[in-house]
Amino acid sequence: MSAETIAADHHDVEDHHPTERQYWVVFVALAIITAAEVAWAEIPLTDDGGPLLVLPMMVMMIAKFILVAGAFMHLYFDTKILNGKFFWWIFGSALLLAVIVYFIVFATFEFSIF
Amino acid sequence: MADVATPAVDGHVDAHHDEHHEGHHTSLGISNMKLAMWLFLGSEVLLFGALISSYLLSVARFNQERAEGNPLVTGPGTELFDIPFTSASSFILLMSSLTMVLAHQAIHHGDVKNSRIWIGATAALGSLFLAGQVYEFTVFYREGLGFTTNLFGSAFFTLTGFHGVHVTGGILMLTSLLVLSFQGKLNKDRHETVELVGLYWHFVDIVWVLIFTIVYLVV
Amino acid sequence: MAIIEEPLALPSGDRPTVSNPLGGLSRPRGATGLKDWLTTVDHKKIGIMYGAAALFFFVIGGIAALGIRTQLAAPDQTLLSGDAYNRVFTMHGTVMVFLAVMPLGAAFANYLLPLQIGARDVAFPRINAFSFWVFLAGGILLNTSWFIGGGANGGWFNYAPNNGVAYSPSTGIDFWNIGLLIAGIGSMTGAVNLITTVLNMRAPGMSWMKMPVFTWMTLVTQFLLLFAIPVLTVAQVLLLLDRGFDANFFNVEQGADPLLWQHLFWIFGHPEVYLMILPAFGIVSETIPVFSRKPIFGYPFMVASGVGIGFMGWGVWAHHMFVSGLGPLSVAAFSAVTMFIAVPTGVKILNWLATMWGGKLLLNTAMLFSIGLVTQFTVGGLSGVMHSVAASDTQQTDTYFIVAHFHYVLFGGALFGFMAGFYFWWPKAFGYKLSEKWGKAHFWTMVAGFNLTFGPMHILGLQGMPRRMQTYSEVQGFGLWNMVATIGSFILGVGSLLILVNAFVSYRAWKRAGRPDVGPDPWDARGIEWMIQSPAPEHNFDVDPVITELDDFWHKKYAEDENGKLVRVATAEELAHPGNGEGVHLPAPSYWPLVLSIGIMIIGYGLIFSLYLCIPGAFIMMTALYGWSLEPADDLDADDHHHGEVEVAHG
Amino acid sequence: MFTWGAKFFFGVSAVALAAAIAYALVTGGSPIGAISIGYKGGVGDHTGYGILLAVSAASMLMGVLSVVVRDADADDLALAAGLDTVPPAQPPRTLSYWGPISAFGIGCLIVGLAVSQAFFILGIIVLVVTLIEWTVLAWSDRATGDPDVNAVVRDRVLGPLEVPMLGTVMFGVIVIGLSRVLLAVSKTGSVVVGSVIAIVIFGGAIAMAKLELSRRVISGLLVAGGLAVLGGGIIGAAVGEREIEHYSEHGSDHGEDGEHSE
Amino acid sequence: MNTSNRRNRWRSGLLLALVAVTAAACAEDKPLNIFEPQGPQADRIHGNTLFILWMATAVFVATFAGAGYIIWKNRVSEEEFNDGEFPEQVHGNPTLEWGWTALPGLILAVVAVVTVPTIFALEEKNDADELDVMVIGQQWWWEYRYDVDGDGFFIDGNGDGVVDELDEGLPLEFSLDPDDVSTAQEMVIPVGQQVDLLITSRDVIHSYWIPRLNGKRDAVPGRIHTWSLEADEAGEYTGWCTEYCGLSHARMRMSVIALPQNDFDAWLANQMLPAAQPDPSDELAIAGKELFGQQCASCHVVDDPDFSYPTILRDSLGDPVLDDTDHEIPTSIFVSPQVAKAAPNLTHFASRSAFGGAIYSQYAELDANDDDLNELGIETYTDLDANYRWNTAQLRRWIANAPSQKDMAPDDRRGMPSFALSDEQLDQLVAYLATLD
Ligand code: HEA
Ligand code: HEA
Ligand code: HEC
Ligand code: CUA
Ligand SMILES: [Cu+2]
Repeated sequence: MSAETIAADHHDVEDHHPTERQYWVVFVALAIITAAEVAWAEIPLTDDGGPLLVLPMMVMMIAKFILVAGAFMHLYFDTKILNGKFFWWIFGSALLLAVIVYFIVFATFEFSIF
Repeated sequence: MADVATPAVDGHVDAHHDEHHEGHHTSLGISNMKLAMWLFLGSEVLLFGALISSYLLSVARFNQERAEGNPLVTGPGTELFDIPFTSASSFILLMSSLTMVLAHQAIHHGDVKNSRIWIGATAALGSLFLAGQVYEFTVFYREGLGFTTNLFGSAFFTLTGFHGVHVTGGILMLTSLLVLSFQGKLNKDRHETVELVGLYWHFVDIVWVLIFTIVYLVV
Repeated sequence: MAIIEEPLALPSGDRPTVSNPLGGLSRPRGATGLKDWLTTVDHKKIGIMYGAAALFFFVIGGIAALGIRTQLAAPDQTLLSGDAYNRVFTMHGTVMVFLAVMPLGAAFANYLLPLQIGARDVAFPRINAFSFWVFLAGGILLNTSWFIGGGANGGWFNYAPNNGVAYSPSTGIDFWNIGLLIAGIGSMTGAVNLITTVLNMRAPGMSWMKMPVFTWMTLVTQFLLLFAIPVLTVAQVLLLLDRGFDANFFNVEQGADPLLWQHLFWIFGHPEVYLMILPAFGIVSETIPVFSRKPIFGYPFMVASGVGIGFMGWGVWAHHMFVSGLGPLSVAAFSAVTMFIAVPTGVKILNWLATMWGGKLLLNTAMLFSIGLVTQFTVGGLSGVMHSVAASDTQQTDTYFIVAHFHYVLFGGALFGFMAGFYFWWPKAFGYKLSEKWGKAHFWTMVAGFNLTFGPMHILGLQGMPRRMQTYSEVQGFGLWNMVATIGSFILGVGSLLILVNAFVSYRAWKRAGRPDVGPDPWDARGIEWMIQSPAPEHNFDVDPVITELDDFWHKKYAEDENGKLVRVATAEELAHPGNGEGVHLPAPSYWPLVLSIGIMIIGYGLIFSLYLCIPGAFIMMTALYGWSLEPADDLDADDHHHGEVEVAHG
Repeated sequence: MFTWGAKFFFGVSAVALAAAIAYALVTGGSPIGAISIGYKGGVGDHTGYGILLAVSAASMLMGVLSVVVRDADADDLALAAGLDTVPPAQPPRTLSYWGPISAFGIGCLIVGLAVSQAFFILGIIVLVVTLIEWTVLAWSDRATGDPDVNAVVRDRVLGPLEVPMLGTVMFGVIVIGLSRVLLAVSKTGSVVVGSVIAIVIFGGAIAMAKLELSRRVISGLLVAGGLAVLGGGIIGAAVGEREIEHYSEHGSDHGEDGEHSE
Repeated sequence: MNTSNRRNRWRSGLLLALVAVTAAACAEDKPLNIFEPQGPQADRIHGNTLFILWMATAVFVATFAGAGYIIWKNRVSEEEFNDGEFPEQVHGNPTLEWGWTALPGLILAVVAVVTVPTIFALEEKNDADELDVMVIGQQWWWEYRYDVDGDGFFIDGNGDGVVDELDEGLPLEFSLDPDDVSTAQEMVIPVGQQVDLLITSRDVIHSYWIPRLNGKRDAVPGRIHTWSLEADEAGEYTGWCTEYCGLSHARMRMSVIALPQNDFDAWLANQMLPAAQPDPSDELAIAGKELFGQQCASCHVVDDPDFSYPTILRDSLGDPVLDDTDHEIPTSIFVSPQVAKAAPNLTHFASRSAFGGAIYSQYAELDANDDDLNELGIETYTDLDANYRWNTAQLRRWIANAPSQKDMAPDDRRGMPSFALSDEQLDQLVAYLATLD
């Protein structure tokens, strides 16, 4: 490309990824949440489904989701603000779109997971 | 299938490109490949959203039909799930996400040897997960749930099968990374290639996080 | 093929002498003729191929349409049997939507995006070529069903469970399903590619709000594709599994709900209709200012309304299901949301009118077609709003009133817009202008034929004529207007052909005249694509243009004097890049996109006829994928001078 | 134009096609099925038919390739290179072990005909691989006068085929092997075994990464791991699957017969 | 015979009603026209349509007038265009633009406010004691079921001892009540009464549409949709299936005949009777009956003790049973003719005015697609019978080779096969069918 565009500068700004320690912490958190999920699903209290089963499960699932996306996929630790934000924007809008659209579908079926 | 392979394909290509042209000028200051990967993942969100929704609706209808006593609806339903085993395999996939970031971390710091180890570990854990899926499918089949048995069978095998195909694609990418690495082409400068495969891998993991909770634990 | 990755370094120390031990298998380079077209990765050539393929499919779809119209010209006709009719209208709708209008959008997007944002090419040139080839593979596969599957017969939205083997045992639906699945791969990769291009490869200084409206609309379109295609893909995969592998997704006896298909299809389908119209909106937003000699009125509103349409387009799909039994609550909600889509669309219409207001309108063909869009689309839009009134729609749906609506928006909107685009950018692509005389004839026959064909369908619809009817009886009283529509459709057919005639005639005249140069800027236009030579040189811009304004080129040509009056400060020729590609390094052509598409196509046939065929298909596909991945984007062998950077200052 | 190599390949392709059709007929397919690739009518034994067809297709591809490449035609090479002459092809430097391998393949084929289909298929696979590898090798050995270049040329032609195929095979072996193990043990056992394998992989990776193990140790570990998977798989397959109880509809309250689910 | 009296009574009633309508709507020649509503539901929709139609027209006129004016006023010649002068370079006017964002928004808000109540109004159910009709679409004709014994449309199909929603969810062949009246092609309803419909399908999606009485509602297999019809006046109202349903979608039509209450009651009473027996002296018909038993009764139900229809699927307790012999059947075809999937119930075939998906009239020279019974200028039913009764030629063509009359796929079990019948046999069958009124 032309001379003026070659600015190989973005390498030094980029990617202050989390430390290995932080990854481990996230991993342990994920492990704990998964265990909690399984436990919650198996205890007698939640046997017949209902909000008592579903709501906490959803919270835990979303937490895991955010942890993986945020930490492992570098959506939060990226110090390069634009970078992380921008990807959140793409991914988040897809996610939001999917959630809304498919929830509406369920609604028209009078569908309930409870 | 093309979807699956392209990132790896161009991951390599782009890295090559970078080498000869230094930093590409990009308007957002982020690499094209990374942007494209995120866009692709955005599209995948809708794909899996539709699959999970279809699954949920199908299972709801299946359960209702059973409750109604439709004599045409036979074969087992969600009671087949073996939660302890699936918990274990979910956990395996989570582990592989950790090894994946560690691989990126290593290559980012220029540690080629460790990056190979972690990539290999990720691929191995992925394969183990898939072996678990083969196991699970076989058991279900033996227990009387075929792909065509009933609505639940079709929906379940399709959803988890789609995910399995994605995992397979990821493993192929990881293997390609290993090959590149042994050819000496995977070094610090190309850490982004690893990052891209990682993004894909974590995404597949995330999908499993959803499937595990929604399909196995909740519904 | 293209297996050379780097210049072979000879251990013996010599310079590589036998440059090419791989013979015909080596990477294509500097090719000409057919091979060039087959292996090109140049976005302009790919754009042209998209356009040509789309026009070709348009003629196929058009011939089918004439079949429909002939059959319906009078009561109790027997030209087409019930079965044949069903196949013809299904293929007509499918071909027109997926293989004519959508690829026309892709054609303009491909050709123009890099030019409008000042880029050398799209972000991933080979993926771009792949998108085209795989689209073509899908299109060809779908159309071979005319010969070996009898044509698809499920209607273009192919409702379950009629699309299952039990009710549609012939392979027509498989062709529909797999053809569109394959074409969908192309749309998906194309969307990723073009979005990346727009987001990331804009020329220095081109901020969001300096992007041309067409670029914006294409961006929205590609986002719609990116998110809508996977939904269709899922629906089609479920259908594939049902038809080919006995799954139960739409098997009602197992409790499946056929409405699942409708939801999935229309969640895709409604964004789909907007992604057919938005590129056309973008095109006229470029032409109207040029031929009004005024900037676009309310650029921010234009952009925002386009984005708004894109967003709202996701919340209205169930307006195609008003009588499917969703329940009054859902119907009411979707009805209301649908209506309000008229708001952003109305903003666009009124802003175009405001652009023309007080301007100097040159009514040449491009402008006429643009005005055609503004007016004819409004008619279709208003009938759309009538459908959105759900209670009223229970009488309209599945009648010719709907058929009238969507032809007004699709033909009167999208196609008129594309025609405007053809006339406008033709000189940029081919180096000569299309004849105005033929152009006007083209426009007027088309407008007349169009309104004569589809106008009466409003009446027919209100008289209760259901759509997808192979025949009707005397007593229903549909005869008169059907006859009018049929006559209109033949006029429209002739009109549609005139663009081809025009291209041919104009080309001959130009050749006779010794191929005079139209110059970079034949219309005194506004966008930076007019800053380079016509036809656009392979490398686009000699140097990356630096953007300071919206309509940057215009602002380089004209400035305000002290009285605030516009005066010309430079001519286009002065500003134009000379087209000197010395030292510019371009991505090298490649066979792999084509080979990969062929592999996928073979797999497609395998899924229809015999899974064994998938084996060689997969074999070719894998080879292509790995060949591709081992092939660098740039052919360094071919590149002798890529280290020399160009230092051409602005003219 | 058509060199011996191309002719050879086209011949193989035709023979394989004929063999496929014959095989289909012998194993109970219908003539139309055999000719129309199963579009209408059966093709008898699917696997064998598919493999023979693939052989035919592959040789066809190779034939076309060698026509395009004009293999080893000195004049054409000279033409392509724009030289008056090219260095004369030299006798191959590499030692080729494809001869014995193809012998092994033929052996398998014969034994397979007599004993079991598995061997027959193995033989065919070996032969196909040999065919492709050997001919490309032979061709590349004569491509230029420079043996190292020739080696590179060979890799570049075969790389796109070898890498994915080998990858798939390796990956398939691992997945199938592991799943056999899981299937062989009890229900709880499968959880335990799965977890243990995971921990071994994970822990092994940590160990390799953190403890500065020597290359040799690492490769030793890897080989051991691979052998374990392979061995486990074979043992698992031999042991067979554990008893898995077939679902029955007894749980539901109407007494119709639930056995006939497909 | 008193049964034939009853039959006579409803038929003359029909005729009277038809004549009345003829007078009311003489100029009509577009039977499906949506602007001529003849029932309260259609009226509501009509109001809604007119409202939006005028709105749209107003916007249309305004936009076109504006566009026309602007173009006319501002157009210039090529020379003028290129004369180097420029119009004022207006870049926009946010106030104006917000204005024309808000204005359509307001207009549409009004439209929405008008529309939403209409949507809900259309879903209102009738009172419990009024008539409900079950409408079942199949390729390519409509079946109507009347719950004459008052025990609902369903039986205990799953054998759990109660008839509840669970049974309604079952595939129709397990749960439809075989004792209900089943008729085809034309639905008969009482005038001035809101009739609620339960619409469903046995195979693919169809859509039920009688434009003069109400909008459409899809017939979706596996779902039962509610919808309603009410005719202000007696008469015949025609309609078409409006969801593409495969091969013969274009020939799947239907009509509704609204009768005064008394006549309706008589009609229903007649429908409840078993099939009429041919007169012993009518040898042709007797032979026809025999032939019918051999050739036709495998698909067509005629409620006559001489024909036996196996009540498979049910054991002595009424539980559905799938035994080894029939468990392959259910995948896509009917199981029990009583809940007819295969073919129209012909018990009272001769009491209908159209057949074959209501594309053929049973009356000679009339067209089933028209509501032309309304236009018939005849005074008595004897007239009708004498002059128009029996479109014999068409019926013969149909029985001999139905697929030649209407696109069908009998090989895929969709439609009626063609038979090799002699002319004599055809005469016999027609004679027999004529007795079934
Ligand atoms: C390019 C494609 C395109 C576009 C742009 C649109 C635009 C719109 N469409 Fe259309 N539509 C189709 C293509 C398109 N449609 C197709 C193909 C089908 C049929 C599919 C099938 O069944 O086969 C269909 C069917 C369809 C239906 C389903 C009908 C049925 O089957 O029952 C509905 C229902 O609401 C609808 C509504 C609308 C609306 C409200 C708009 C709006 O976006 C229109 C907005 C525009 C205007 C309103 C005009 C300009 C505005 C002003 C001048 C401002 C002032 C206006 C007011 C105050 C009203 N469309
Ligand atoms: C972008 C999309 C598009 C376009 C451009 C068109 C263009 C045309 N369409 Fe259609 N149409 C659809 C999309 C489109 N259509 C869709 C989605 C459906 C619904 C399908 C379904 O229900 O599933 C449909 C359905 C449809 C029907 C309803 C069928 C039915 O429901 O039974 C009819 C009926 O008249 C029709 C007519 C036409 C006509 C006359 C043209 C004309 O404009 C075509 C003009 C073009 C030509 C004529 C070709 C050019 C020239 C030649 C071929 C040379 C030969 C000509 C001469 C010698 C005169 N179309
Ligand atoms: C395989 C099943 C089958 C057999 C056997 C069969 N029919 Fe039919 N018949 C049908 C179907 C299905 C229809 C409805 C076709 C349509 O309208 O689309 C029909 C329609 C009819 C109709 C028109 C009924 C109406 O209300 O529209 C008549 C009359 C008729 N059949 C008579 C006969 C006679 C007489 C015979 C024997 C010679 C016969 N059928 C044998 C399936 C059958
Ligand atoms: Cu039934 Cu259309
Ligand atoms: Cu829509």
